[in-house]
Amino acid sequence: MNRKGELHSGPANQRKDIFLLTKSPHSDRARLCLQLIAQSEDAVLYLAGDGVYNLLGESPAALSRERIVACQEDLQARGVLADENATVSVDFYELLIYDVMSETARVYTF
Amino acid sequence: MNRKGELHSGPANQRKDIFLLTKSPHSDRARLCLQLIAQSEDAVLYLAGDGVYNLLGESPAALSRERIVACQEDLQARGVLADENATVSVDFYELLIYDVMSETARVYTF
Amino acid sequence: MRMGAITIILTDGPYISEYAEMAYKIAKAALKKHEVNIFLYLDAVHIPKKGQNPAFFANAGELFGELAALGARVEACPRCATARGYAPVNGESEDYLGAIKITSLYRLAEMLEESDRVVALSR
Amino acid sequence: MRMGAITIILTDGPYISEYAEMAYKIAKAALKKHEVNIFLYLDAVHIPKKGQNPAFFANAGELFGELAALGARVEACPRCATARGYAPVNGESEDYLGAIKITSLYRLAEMLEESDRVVALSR
Amino acid sequence: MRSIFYLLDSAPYGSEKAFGLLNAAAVSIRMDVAVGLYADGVFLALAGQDSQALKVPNLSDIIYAYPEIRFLAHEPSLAERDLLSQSLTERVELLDEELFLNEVLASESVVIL
Amino acid sequence: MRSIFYLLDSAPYGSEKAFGLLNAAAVSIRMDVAVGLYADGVFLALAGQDSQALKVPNLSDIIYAYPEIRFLAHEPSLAERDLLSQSLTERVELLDEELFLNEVLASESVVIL
Repeated sequence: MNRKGELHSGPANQRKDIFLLTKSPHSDRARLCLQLIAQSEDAVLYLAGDGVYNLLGESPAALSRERIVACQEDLQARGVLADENATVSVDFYELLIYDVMSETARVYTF
Repeated sequence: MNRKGELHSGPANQRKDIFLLTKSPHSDRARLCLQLIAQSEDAVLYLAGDGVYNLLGESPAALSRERIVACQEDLQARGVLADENATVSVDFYELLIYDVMSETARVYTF
Repeated sequence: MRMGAITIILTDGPYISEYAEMAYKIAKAALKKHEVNIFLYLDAVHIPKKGQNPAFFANAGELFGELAALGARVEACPRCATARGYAPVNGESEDYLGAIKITSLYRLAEMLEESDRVVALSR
Repeated sequence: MRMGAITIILTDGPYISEYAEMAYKIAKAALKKHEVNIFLYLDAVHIPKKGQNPAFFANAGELFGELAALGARVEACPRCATARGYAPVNGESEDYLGAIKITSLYRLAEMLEESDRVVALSR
Repeated sequence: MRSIFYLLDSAPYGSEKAFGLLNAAAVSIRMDVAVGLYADGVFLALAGQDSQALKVPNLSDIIYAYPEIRFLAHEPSLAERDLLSQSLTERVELLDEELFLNEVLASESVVIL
Repeated sequence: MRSIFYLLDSAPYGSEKAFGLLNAAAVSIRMDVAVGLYADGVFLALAGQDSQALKVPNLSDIIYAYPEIRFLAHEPSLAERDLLSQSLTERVELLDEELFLNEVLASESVVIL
């Protein structure tokens, strides 16, 4: 258990920014989300709902495959293939909550 | 009363296109609306709700002042001045209905 | 006698957007001379709910009750209404203000076929 | 004992968007280890309405009833609820599923102050 | 009305709009019915949709169920969204800007949900 | 949470979002509260709003009623909407892209309604 006795601890207390994006690429919110990711030093992008459309075409953010997590049922419903851009998860919400609640995390929802 | 005995008659049976725009200028719908106006041979633009924001800056469509009608209470609430771009009406909905129901009119709502 | 018919389609609930109120203003103006049909679709099936009491906005339920009293036909989609907790019994919901019926999506098509103009207001 | 708290804010009603269902999935995952608060704001006050019966989607009322039974605190904004026809009597509406309270907008601020994380889902 | 153009400008699944619009189009087939996909509405044209795991209706299937309805997609919207290199539903006809606008103006009524 | 950033990206009056967001900000002033105007949210910064004839609350008045809240506007959004040549509410501070993004990331939590 960590000092606060509350949340999972992250690596070396460095702040981690979790971005949950549920909007399609041409929206103002997706644009803002990607700009914030570009400013962040430690970003992870979770794509759910219409957010998975951001995987069409070029990779939505300059993030490695491990740092982009996409929700499998949302991809399948929409006919979007994640290819090499993202980690596809059936336990999307478990992973999201684990990351979001880790001690050094902040979460931004778009 | 006209032949159909139903609606007001328009000038010389030429089709008139009535556009009711309630969206702000950066929306997809406003863009489509203005593109359709550009294609129309006889267009009148009615601006209500957030549509009145289209009067900020340059005139939203290549239409004369008489062909753009803006809703007064919507302008006032939002702090938008219509200046020379539009006809401002307190009887906006009466005018709209008169135009929409005239015999040769079509109506497009965005 | 009213001449010419207009159909208004709504998809937003009350208060969240200004479309219910805008539809009221359009319908009110149209009713002076024309037939008015209003089809409540998707979230707009919340508009006729009883007991609305907004502190800052006009009461949408009352506005649409007034339109019905003035002769507008106001009908709601049964799939949308049933999903949202307004199950119809003989075309009526006990949660609805009177005069507003829950009919059928086919009625939307009929309204459109029989109308001279259609105005759809949505976010 | 649950450690760490998350607050979820919703503004959409059920079915019209997938946010009610997404919030359910987030809350369900969070409840395994954490405290969960859910504040229903604007159109989201329709979510706890009784009698929902969607033919094609998961029943949002039941999903949120389940969350409350699992220990989530689900509270609704009184201004939004009263406007939309859910007037509270002692913090409850007869139109609401049990366990979901109509409290105060100040409770939103308290939830935020007391939470470690906040997730707002809206169109 | 003898003809109606339903315009969809929001993505499927994220909201009920697409489902609602397709249902409205389906009951309207005594008129000439077109469904125009514009802006985010063009995502409906993606092939391979399988909504079983999400537990919502498959909107692609509805498209195939109504041969009476013309499905038209606005090509610039598809291009902006990198969709021209993706597999698309065969039922959807691609129209360039001008042809799309002409179809809208040719219809007796337009409904955007 | 000790600080909260409410982001408004929709225009006032057309929807209840702006009113709801301002009310939420108003009850949150025991924390550090900022309201960020972004995209269509920047229309809230226009001076001279008078909503009496529309019979809805004047959102400009709410801005002035809560000196504890910082109001920040995203300058590129204002520029895109031709608002920089208009009279704007004095309560609103204009921030360029970078400063605006920094403010978002500096806040402990972000709420978009």
